[in-house]
Amino acid sequence: MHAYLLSLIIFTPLLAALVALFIPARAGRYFRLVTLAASLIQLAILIIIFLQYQRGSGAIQLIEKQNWISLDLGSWGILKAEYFLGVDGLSLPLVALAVLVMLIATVSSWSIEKNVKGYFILFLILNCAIIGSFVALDFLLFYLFFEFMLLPMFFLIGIWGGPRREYASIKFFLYTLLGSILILIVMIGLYLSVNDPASSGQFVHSFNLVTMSDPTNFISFSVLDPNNPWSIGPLHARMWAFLLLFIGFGIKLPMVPLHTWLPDAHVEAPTPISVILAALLLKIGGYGLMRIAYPIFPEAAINFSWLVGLVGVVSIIYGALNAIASKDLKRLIAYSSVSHMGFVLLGLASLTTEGVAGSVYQMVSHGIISAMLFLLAGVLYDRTHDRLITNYSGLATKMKSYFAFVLIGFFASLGLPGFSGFIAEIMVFLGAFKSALLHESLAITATLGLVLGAGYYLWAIQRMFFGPFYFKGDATKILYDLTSREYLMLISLALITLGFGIYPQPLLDFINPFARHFAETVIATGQRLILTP
Amino acid sequence: MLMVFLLPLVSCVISFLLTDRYAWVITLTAPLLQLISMIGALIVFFSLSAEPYTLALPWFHIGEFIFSANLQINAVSAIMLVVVTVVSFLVHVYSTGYMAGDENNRRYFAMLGFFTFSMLGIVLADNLLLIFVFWELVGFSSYMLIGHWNQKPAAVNAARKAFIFNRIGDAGFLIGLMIIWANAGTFELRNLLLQTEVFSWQTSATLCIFCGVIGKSAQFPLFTWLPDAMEGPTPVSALIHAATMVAAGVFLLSRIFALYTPEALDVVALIGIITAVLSALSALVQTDIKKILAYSTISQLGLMVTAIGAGAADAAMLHLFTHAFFKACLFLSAGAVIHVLHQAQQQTHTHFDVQDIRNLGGLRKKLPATFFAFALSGSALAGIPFFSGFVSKDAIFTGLWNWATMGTSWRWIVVVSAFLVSFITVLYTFRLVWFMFMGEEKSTQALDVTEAPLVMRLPIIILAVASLWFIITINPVDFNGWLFQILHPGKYFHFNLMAAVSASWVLLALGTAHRMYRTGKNFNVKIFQRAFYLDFIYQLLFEKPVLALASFTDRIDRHWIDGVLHSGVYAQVTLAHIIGWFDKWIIDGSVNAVAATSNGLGSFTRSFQGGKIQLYIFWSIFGLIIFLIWMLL
Amino acid sequence: MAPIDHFLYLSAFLFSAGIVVVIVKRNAIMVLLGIELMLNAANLNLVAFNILQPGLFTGHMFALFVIVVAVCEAAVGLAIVLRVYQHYQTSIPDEIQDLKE
Amino acid sequence: MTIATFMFYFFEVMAALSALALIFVRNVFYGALLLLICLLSLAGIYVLAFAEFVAVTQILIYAGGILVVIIFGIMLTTKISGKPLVVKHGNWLAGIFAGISMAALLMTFFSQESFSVSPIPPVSKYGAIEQIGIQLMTGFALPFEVAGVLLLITLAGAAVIASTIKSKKI
Repeated sequence: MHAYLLSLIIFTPLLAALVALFIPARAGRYFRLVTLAASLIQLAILIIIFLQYQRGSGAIQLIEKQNWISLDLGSWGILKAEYFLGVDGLSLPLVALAVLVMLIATVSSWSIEKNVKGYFILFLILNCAIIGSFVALDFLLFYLFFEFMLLPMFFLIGIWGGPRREYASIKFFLYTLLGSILILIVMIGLYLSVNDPASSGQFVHSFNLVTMSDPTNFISFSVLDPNNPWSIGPLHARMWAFLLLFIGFGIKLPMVPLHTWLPDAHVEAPTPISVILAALLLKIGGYGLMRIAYPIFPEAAINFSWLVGLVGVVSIIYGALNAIASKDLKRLIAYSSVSHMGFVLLGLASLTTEGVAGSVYQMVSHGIISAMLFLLAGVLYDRTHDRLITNYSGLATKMKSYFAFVLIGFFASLGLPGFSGFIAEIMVFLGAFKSALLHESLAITATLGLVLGAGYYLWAIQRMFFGPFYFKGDATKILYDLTSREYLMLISLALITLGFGIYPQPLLDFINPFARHFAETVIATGQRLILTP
Repeated sequence: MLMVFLLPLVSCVISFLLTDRYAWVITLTAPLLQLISMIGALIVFFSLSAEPYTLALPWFHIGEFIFSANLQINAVSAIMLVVVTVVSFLVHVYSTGYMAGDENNRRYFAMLGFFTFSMLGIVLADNLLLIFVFWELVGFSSYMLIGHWNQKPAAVNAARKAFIFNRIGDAGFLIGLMIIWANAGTFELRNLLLQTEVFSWQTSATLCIFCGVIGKSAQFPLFTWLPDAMEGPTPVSALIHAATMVAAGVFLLSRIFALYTPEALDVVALIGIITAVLSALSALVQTDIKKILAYSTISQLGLMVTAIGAGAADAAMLHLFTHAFFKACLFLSAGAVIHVLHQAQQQTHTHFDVQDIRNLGGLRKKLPATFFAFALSGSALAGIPFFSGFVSKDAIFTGLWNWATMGTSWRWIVVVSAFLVSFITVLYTFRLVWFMFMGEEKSTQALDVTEAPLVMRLPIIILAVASLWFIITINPVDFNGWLFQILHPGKYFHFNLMAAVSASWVLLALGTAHRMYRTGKNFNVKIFQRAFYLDFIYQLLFEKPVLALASFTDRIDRHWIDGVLHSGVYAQVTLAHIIGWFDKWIIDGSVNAVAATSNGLGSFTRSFQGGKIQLYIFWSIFGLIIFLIWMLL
Repeated sequence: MAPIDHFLYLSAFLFSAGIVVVIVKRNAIMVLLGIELMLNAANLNLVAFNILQPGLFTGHMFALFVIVVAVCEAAVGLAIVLRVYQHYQTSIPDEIQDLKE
Repeated sequence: MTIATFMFYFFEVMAALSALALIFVRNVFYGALLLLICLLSLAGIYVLAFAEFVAVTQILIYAGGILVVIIFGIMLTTKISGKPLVVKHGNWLAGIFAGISMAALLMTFFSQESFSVSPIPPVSKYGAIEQIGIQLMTGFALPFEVAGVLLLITLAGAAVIASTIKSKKI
């Protein structure tokens, strides 16, 4: 039974999509129920996975490995791709996050009215692809899921989005496509360079990420072989490959200056999709860096950690500054996402246990908090179809429990202690400052982000919630307080972020072994590769 | 001990969970829980042993690094515990009267409880990170409480300003934490304080932490948030912005005093004295009751910080202790005055600013109890003999004197400035008392003013009594009393001359003040009133550039990055159009030409082709022949 | 025994004649006749080449099958012609232009 | 010149002439008769080429079967129209061109190749017809069956097509 848990959790939504396909489009209500059922089943499977998972070890667990593609190309060797799944301390929290956020997003999709069938089928496919890319350990499989995610997202924004949805969705598509192409280039390079150690005689070109992470598996004098003496331009091919991956995943993350798709996509996407976009899609970028770029090119990672750290800090501050300037609530939250994902980069660049653990923690925590923030923005948008901050004033008196949740959300996001964001940020800061790879000034500059974060959130609160009540938009819209459905979603997210903020140990139990193993391996392997040119 | 710590949180949670209908329950539960907490704190205080008591609590660990949530009680924290719980209890009681009828009572008491909880957290935590956690949390509750009346734009602005200024300080604190983590590898205060050797960057680490103190304790150059914070409810000002939170900085300094290197201490002392002088001068010319009190708080905090910088941490703690009580009393009685005047105003529908001292006067007849309390605590603030303030200030001066005699000449400037501050303190305190209670009634003549209700009067009286000398020492001229013994066991250097000098200095100041205000003189120096234009400078130097930068980055995003993207896309689209044109006219054209040709050819061949089977056969055979010929060749 | 070339030349001639008939004659039945002629030319070739391999009868076999196919073709063809004739009252292929376009 | 050679040339000329005449003749009925002559001469040539069975089949089926069917067809169409079928000629140029070039090409091919008789003489205890029978039942069983099916289908098809159901238009 437990051997197929991961497959089950990936393909449950796909199965549900299949079921949904056969329900006539008139029966709108049932699509939600099917989607909800799929999410609940996933939750149940997730609990079983947690029970099966051994916390102490940093190794990959619950492995599923099947031959998928095995193509004999004669003198080119054998193309081998596997159906290789597994979870470790990095992916399991993210899978859990994904299942949770998907559940929330399903509940939040309750109010979708337009073309329900198409929406939920795309939604389920998206669900499948996201979870799949978190557990896939074969590059080709990962890439497949990664690309698979793009299309439903494109349509979900492009069809169910706001007024400028076409622009936003095309922008999103172009950006991510660019990233995908860069990743594809590296993937092909790796495919040409890696040999399965189990092969005898003939080269077996494998997409296995674990195989790729071991520099001894590279074929001598192949493009990405660490020992080959050639360089492309000023840098070794491996450095280029790392940079390509960094940009490719960085677009997803998003990092400045490749982030401008995010505000538009967020602003235009319907609420549940914004939630998924912020809470899960951005994490794939960070996940990709940790799963692919860093372990495979450790020496490049060490070499470029200054760049990664710098981009992280720039993202933190630049995102925060932009958030100050934005007049649209969703845009503000989107830029705050940019700012917060900068911490992921900074922590990752430090390559210390604290930093990496902080990065992973930040991904999970930002997933929860940003989901909450977008739900909050969605609440207001549902009422009035107006997101301009300046159009509101004094909402605190009108919508009391909404205000309470906004306070929780905003303060959680600006890193108030007691919420999960604080733990993550402090760990990132400690790691980044301590790291021998990064200059201290990076971490010190990054603290500015905290001040600015307080600035834009408090300013937004002040403008929207305090003062005398008025609403400048459409006067026919009624601003009523939270409905019980919204209440349920928000309170569960608030409790989770509070719980992880006050007592982070349960989550850290999973992350710790991974972070430690990751930091040590990358540093050790990288330094070995640097020393033996 | 844990009970003391957690009860305020319970109060907060109860307040948060109750619905509006049961809001009145809170006014009972909240003070009651605080009372229990206070009694617990007193028990802890009196059962204090020489060895610090530690409660080990696990928190989390990353890799091999363990972060514990240990709580510790030692002499300093026990005193702080008492201060916090007592003042908090009294303020809770007072608030039930002051905030009666406020629709957001629930939130108010929740935040008050939460504040007390987090303040106790700072006091008890034995881990720098944990202190930082609570440090931020008090900032949050302060934000919420200052902005309690969130309809008032000024209050909201002040709240934001307070939080952001605190955040700036906290960023410094965070950097300090990072330095300590990177170089000492632990946040456990037990380990940190015990280690003897200096770790690298220690001076900068401690200075960075001092940044946090500057933010929280409103030191130069970040002190302007505190006067603005007076927009919050007065009990809050008493609790947070006079007695406890702002004193947390001083507490923290004395808690980690052992970490400070001499160079760092010099900086601390300098900042402290600058703050003290500047804010004392500002206090002299303010017209708002609460702002005067706020500036006086800053000034007193500056003195405490100076004392710590001078190495007299115990004296600073002593002053903190006394200051907490008399300043809370001052605020509460000022609050009482404001409260009753407000109510009187509402009855008669007159309107004037009740907080402006120029509108007040002669209230001693109408509000005798309040006047009594205000006078007592004011005397303590001014440092008149037989009041607690005199004793603790004496301790500070002694400490400063010792420090100055040991070091270089510039230290004497500090000492002289401290005396100057003490002089000005007397002036503005007396000014406040004079304008409010003495002389003729001005705008208040027509008002029917009665004393505040008992729940408000009682705390004021208790606090007023607590500002007499005996709560810290038996001998009114020797600060070396029982409280100081706890802080500093053993014989302490003390010379009576200092007490005498200090006493006569204060009396001289009193005389000056009396002469000055009897003639109705008033200071009106613009630069003091505007607090040296610091706010203006901040606006010019930070707020505006940040906003400009923000709109600049926004422009970068929209115009440059998106612009590049758009121009890329436009280029592509244009290219596509060109290709489209090319397609249409060149390629399609040629195809069309071919088509036209073949059309001509077709219509030619049509004559012998369309539908005629035999011609099909002919053409196929013709093709076959051609093929065969080609084969043949 | 005449050389095999004779057979081949004859068959070439017959085939060409068949082609001419098929193309030139404006009557469906005549076209059929031309086709028969061409089939016979092919048959002749088969038979002729079988001379080259005494003892084997593959050529004969093919010839036989070709005859069978020719029978079929003739039967169906004639049936069609009759039918078309009934329908269009003509058996001139050029006048039957429904195949066009 | 042996009698066999003479016969061969005779049949050859007959076939060629009748084919040539077929090109020029205008009456369909005559055309059918000319084709009959041609087929019969070919049967003669088959006999001379040691293909007795094929020759017999040729006479039986072609001369006796197909041509009879064709003549029936001609007569039927004539009966419908009521006048003898006189064929017009069209596409003279195309026809002649195709025919001549085709003939020229084929003849060129044949002249370039030289075919020689396999040296091994036929050694068989069976006669040629027996051989064919055995072959048909063994090696060519499947084509034989297929041919049978084809014939059956043709029979049915021709009957269906030719049947005169007036209401149905093709």
